[in-house]
Amino acid sequence: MQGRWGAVSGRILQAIPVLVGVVVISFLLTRALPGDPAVQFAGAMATEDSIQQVREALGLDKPLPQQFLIYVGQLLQGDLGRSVSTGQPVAADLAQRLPASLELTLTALILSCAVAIPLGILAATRPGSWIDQLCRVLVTAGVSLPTFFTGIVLIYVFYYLLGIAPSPLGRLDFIYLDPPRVTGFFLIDAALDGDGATWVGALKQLILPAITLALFTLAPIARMTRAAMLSALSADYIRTARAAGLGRGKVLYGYAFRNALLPVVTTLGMVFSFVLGANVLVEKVFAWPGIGSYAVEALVLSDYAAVQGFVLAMALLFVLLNLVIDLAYSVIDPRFGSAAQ
Amino acid sequence: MTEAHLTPARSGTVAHILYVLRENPVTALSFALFGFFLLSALIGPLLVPYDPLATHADRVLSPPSAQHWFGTDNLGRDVFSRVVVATRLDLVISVAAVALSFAIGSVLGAIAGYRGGWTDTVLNRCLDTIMAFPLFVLAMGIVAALGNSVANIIYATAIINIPFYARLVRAEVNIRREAGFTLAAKLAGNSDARVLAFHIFPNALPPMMVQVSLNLGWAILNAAGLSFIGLGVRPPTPEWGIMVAEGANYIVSGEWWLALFPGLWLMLAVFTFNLMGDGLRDIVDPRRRT
Amino acid sequence: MLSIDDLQVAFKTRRGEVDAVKGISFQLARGERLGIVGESGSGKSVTSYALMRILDAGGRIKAGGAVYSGIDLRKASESTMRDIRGREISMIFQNPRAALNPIRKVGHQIEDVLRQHARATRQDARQKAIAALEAVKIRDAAARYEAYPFELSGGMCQRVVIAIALACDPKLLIADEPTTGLDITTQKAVMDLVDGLVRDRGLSSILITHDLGLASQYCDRIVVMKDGLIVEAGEPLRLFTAPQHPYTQKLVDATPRRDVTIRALLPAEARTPLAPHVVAPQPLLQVKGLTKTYAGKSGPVHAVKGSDFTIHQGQSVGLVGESGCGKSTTSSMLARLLDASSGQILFRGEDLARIPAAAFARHPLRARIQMVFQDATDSLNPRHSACQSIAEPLKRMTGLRGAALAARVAELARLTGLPEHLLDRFPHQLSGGQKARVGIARAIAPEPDFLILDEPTAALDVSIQAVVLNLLADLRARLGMSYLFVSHDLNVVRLLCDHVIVMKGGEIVEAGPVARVMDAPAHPYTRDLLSAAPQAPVAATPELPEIRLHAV
Amino acid sequence: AGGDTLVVVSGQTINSLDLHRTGTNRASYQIAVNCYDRLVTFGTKDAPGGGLSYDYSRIEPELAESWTISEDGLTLTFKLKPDATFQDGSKVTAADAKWSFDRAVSVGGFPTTQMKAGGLNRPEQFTVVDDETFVVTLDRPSKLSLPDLAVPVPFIINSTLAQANATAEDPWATEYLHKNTIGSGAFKVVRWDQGQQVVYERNEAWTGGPVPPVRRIIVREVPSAATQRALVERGDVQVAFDIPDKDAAELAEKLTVFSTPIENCIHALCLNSNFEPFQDANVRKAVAWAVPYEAIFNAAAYGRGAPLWGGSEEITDISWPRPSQYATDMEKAADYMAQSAFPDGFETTLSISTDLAYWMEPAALLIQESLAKIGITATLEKIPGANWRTAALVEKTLPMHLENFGGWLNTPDYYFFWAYQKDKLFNSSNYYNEEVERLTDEVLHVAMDDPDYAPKIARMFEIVLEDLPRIPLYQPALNVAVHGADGYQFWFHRQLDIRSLKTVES
Ligand SMILES: Nc1ncnc2c1ncn2[C@@H]1O[C@H](COP(=O)(O)OP(=O)(O)OP(=O)(O)O)[C@@H](O)[C@H]1O
Ligand SMILES: Nc1ncnc2c1ncn2[C@@H]1O[C@H](COP(=O)(O)OP(=O)(O)OP(=O)(O)O)[C@@H](O)[C@H]1O
Ligand SMILES: [Mg+2]
Ligand SMILES: [Mg+2]
Repeated sequence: MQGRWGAVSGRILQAIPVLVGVVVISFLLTRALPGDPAVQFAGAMATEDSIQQVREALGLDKPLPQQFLIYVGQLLQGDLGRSVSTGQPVAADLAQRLPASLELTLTALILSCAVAIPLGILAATRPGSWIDQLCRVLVTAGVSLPTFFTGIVLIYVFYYLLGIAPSPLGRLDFIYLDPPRVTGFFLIDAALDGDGATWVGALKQLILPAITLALFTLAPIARMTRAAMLSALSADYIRTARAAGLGRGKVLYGYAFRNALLPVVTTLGMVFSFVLGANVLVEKVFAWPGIGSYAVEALVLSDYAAVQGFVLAMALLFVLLNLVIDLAYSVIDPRFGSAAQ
Repeated sequence: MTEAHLTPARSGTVAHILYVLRENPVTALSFALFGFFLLSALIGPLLVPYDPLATHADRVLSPPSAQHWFGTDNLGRDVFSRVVVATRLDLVISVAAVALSFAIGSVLGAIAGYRGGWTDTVLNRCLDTIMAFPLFVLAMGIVAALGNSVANIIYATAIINIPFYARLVRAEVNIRREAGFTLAAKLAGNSDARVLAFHIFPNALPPMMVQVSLNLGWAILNAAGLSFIGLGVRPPTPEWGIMVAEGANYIVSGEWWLALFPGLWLMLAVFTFNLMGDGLRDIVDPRRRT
Repeated sequence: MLSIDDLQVAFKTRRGEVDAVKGISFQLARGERLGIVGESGSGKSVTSYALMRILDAGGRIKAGGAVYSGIDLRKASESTMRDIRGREISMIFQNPRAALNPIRKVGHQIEDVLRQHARATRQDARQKAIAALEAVKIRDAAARYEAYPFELSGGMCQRVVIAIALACDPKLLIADEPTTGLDITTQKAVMDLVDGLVRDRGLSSILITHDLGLASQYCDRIVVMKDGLIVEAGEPLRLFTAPQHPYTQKLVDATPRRDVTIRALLPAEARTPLAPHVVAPQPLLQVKGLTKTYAGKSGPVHAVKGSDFTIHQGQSVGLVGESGCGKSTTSSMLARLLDASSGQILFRGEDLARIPAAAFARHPLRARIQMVFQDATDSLNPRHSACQSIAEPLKRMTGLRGAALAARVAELARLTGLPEHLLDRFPHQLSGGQKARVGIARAIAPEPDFLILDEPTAALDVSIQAVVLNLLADLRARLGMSYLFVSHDLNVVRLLCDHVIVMKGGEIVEAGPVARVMDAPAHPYTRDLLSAAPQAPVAATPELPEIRLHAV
Repeated sequence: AGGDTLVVVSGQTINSLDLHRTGTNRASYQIAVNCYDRLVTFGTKDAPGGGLSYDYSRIEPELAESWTISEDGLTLTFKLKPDATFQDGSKVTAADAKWSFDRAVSVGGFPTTQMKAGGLNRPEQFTVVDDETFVVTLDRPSKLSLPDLAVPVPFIINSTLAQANATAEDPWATEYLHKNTIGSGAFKVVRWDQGQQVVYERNEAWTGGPVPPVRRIIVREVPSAATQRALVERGDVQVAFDIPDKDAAELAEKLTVFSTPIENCIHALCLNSNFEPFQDANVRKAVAWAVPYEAIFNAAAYGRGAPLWGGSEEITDISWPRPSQYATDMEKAADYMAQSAFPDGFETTLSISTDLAYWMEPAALLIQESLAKIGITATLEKIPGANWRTAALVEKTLPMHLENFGGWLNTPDYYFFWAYQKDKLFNSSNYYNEEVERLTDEVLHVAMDDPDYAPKIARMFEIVLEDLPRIPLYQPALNVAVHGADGYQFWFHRQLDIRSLKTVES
């Protein structure tokens, strides 16, 4: 047990240089962006003077190292700065938008797992069969579609042509009011509030974007499940279990699948962080008020604080995600953190 | 005994490739498709019926027909010609990006995996740092900062893919660092660098081939995504991503062919690359030979 | 009790159907201990899997069948089979660590079986599982119940596997090479345990092994298999003294035992006279205070604690000891693949320990010291053909190129008895013995003075081992090399070596001429090793002093 | 959406409720329009493309009941409506007007610049006479001053409330106004979800005009044009504001679409005189004759807006924007090219902005193709939105580029002031002509009915159309599709004035 906690706290320590690197790179990257934010924000009819005023107001007239020190100083006080384009503290913006992205991403992943894992298991139990090949072709087709294209086609078919899906207008149709904010996840908040109609409304809005993202993530999860299941099923302990007369379900799920879960969890982590990035496109298509669209906007406008804040938040999320994976690992695999591994 | 023994027989390689293709129909299909794309990249521009850049005010947005198989776009350009001609650019982007990340990732990963110790630790932290960025957004940032040219799209795509190769090579090298054949190679008088380059690294190739094939697909999707955001290749150069992104605006108004055909083509290309992975791995893996 | 009649098993593979078992028949009486012996790939395991109907996908029973206590095992329904497995017939496998689910507590794994066969309820499962662990004489069974496989030693893992197999009181126990991968002393302990349990409970058992010596020690009757067929069956003593089938004869011959010469391992027709080798008086290699300490995760690991020994020109020195005693570490240091923590390696008076391992690759003495590795598969680059592997040291160290190189490779192949047409093949296309030959050819390519052999035959069948050992003996005589021969098998060492060093826990506990050490072991540990080696029932063998081994 | 609620979709995102704040984007101006009042506003007339439009020629009261202009034109005296109240019920006083005007001229950036256009530079120019009398003193008389009080910028803020929320670092309460509307306008913002929606609710006590017909209006922000279109087409929303020309053209067949040519706005091809080829008058003319106007108007604007080519060379009136005398004539273009210093053509870049790619890209592609025929090889360069203003307007380093300036105050001289005078922001061609410089200065503040005015303006037109630093392409339109709504009115500020919207059964 001690080994596990040791390993987890080791991970936290390892995360520190990563975060430092992220801070530095995001700072440099924003400064390398073309376009002068002062010009951008000075407004339509800006004159030289007003541009200069804005530049001073934003602190952009100072030399870079000094700007960096100021930025780091603010960070250390937990201040992510203020987005010029939204006028809000970046932290507030992110807190507002992150749950939207997370809700979408998690729903997509759950959906994807619900399809991909059984598919992977099915393929692994019949390797080389036509079912296996079909699974391979299907999931590969899913990952081959650009997400924005899938999204648009889905909207066209299900909303415009068939009228089944609700209008792709973000998280909730305007006939509903946002549920009282507890977690920021509408499904959870609406459930906590006991508001069935809003819950269904939020779910309806989620379906198309979640499917769009899920289609894209089927392939890695299904492929990894298949590969992991195949290697688990060919392991000696499976033969032992079968020779001891254990039932098929117990062998497949209790023995093989739990072992196969380890690489699948790793893949899930990678897919999660990948999808959070890919959200950018889907959010744009579905008018989803998440951090992806926030980041694009900020990047286009050279909104330094917003870009930096976004990147830092994502990096923290990434570190957190790795911790969660490690914890999941340590739950699944007793060897985790011990010298044997 | 002849000199020929010193290199594996050529005919054996061809036979092996044929075997791999015959064994799995899906793999064979993917290689056939790849050949098709390669061909359209090489000679497509010579064969297309129209100049992909020529605008025709009189046949704007005409639906697919015998003259225009994929219809025409908002400037009356032939979508089919544009789709075919775009193949070359898209292949160049993805192949160049993947080649770059393959090369850099391999060198970094191989050194880290072989040396271990602090070299490894430093590299790992650097890779973690890159991975901690949402990759697509990082690519966007790089392209936005450097400007949207083909070269910069390639660099951005390469940079975000480097960690995958480096990690993979590192792991593969690491498990072979103490392998018997590594020690044997040292006994045979190979310096560390030679052992790494000629004995250990080639053994990491099979799993890397799968990664390469996946990445070729990703690279195209990545470029398409950048185009969708407005950070893509310069107009009027035909490129699948831009065509889909621009065509997307026309779907609801009924001009579905603008996005659909480039979209399907793009999907088919990515699909081909993704499916090729297993076949490529089997081809470079001598253990699959019989 | 079990009767097998013309059992045929086939596998669907890339290249059509492969007949793995081509029609075998035998009977097993209640309480009988049957041994199945045969070289790798002869169909021993497949036979047992077919009995249990746990063949891999693609495998099927083509014809014939097996009847167990009146139940037709071929036709029985899957649910009947599930009841039979574990409750009537049980199996234990080689490589015990891999045979246990790595992420499940061993106690729970035993419970799974008990619950499956309704031998325990939720309430008493734990207690019964602990009882099963106690039955296999695991110390502190209640605590081990909570352990994961990675927390147990190999011997303990095998005991757990046995506990799982015997938890539901089966009537028949099939043990498929239960001791491969275990230390020689552990092997003995495990076999004694299984044998004891089988006898106590009056079970029938089938022991599958390629070691004729082991089978004869623990079985009442032995079946010899070759290429999917039974070639001979009979009592151990009869098989050893009067083998009928030439294949059995070959196996018997190849089994290392006391009081035979190395040539006697070979089939009679191959027993050419062995040229004597000359041991020069001057030392080739002097090792002084050689020490290696690894920085392990939990404190330093003292792998080698100050070894001193000398090897003369032309001399073969055996290095024996159980797993982990530092044999490989010592040989790696001598081969200059590993830097010593301290000590001297004087090669013809030059201290090699002072040259860093990383720089030694380009040292002129590199060619003088070569090594053959334990695992032939692992030691060949999977991407290099046999020819490329052999040519590699020649290209690097002798600068041979082109036709001269090809000629030399061919010569080496001839010298090691590797058919020339195999030179184009990749390692995975070669058999174990062929791979061993490639490894040897490569090592002797630069004509070294000193050759280190790290268990070169451990992964080979006895008959191939016999050939390889003879090859080594011939090469030594022809090329005048000195050997350091690492092994855990004293019988093998005795055949090839003049001198032997016994290591334990990183220290040399005994050293001396082979005959002296083997016949009059001074150190108790040497005696343990000697008695643990399975002994073939040779009629004229004098009784060895019986030594009890400690329980694991 | 029920009868008393109306839903609008728009592609734009509001980023502040305070127009004066640094960084506030254009879309946010609608808050100032709908939630605040100005002293005066413009009248209403029928728009050329159907529907209603503001009327620049008529100034009407909003918060001011009446006003007088002194003889010398230097003093404007406003009488505030006595019953005008802020949304919190307090009375609108002259002090509020002064505080608001002081704020506009002091915060810097865009509001201050815009105030300057009307000659409003310093707080000292604004005086409170009594609660209901407010005086603005000008440095010189200008025809732009009064109209400049009707633009969104000088909106009147509840100064008591604002000052209560001001701090020493933030004397103008920007922090508070960023998130709160404290005006006297027709609507108040009851809810603002950034990046998603703004919910307006009617102010029943509004005195600035007739009380709006719809109680609640939701403005949803939907970035995707295709989605906007689908929504309005299916009737899920009643108004789609500022939709692309193509959608407008196609939706017009099914729904009511208002495409109002934007006054004083021109999409133009600019030739930067800092680059050698464009210093050659023949080259500029060759380009002007080579531009495929018709094709551009169709491909980039789908025929929405108004053509600005093929006009007569003789200038008889001063209506603006004015069609140029140029049209597509490749022979003339080739002739001019042959006479130029570059008979064999030259290479250049044609820059466009990613943000405006929807019209710039097709236009640029067509221009590129056409120019190739007279030997000019133009490489297309797409500049990211963030860099566009810097490169095109501030640094003015783009050789050939597309541009779309539109002036809020609808007079040609105001356009010239920004687009043709040396070093002015929108003079991205680096154009300098002494006479234009002088004439612009002369007419800028002169009343339009002054006898000198028209001849001077005509002369200015003549010069710039001969010199061609900016080649007019067409006058763009602002497109609004409605489905179950009515009462749309076009405004120069190109934001949706929701005050006049009403629902109709469809
Ligand atoms: N799943 C399978 N597919 C195809 N062929 C198989 C399969 N399993 C076993 N065989 C073949 O069946 C034959 C007998 O194999 P088996 O495992 O019984 O050998 P063995 O006698 O147990 O050898 P070893 O001593 O190496 O364990 C071999 O030739 C092997 O190649
Ligand atoms: N790289 C290493 N780091 C730490 N400890 C090591 C390392 N390599 C070997 N050891 C330890 O050194 C001791 C000797 O190992 P060595 O491989 O020499 O044993 P061996 O006698 O060859 O055993 P076997 O018969 O299993 O091959 C063992 O306890 C082993 O765990
Ligand atoms: Mg076997
Ligand atoms: Mg060893």
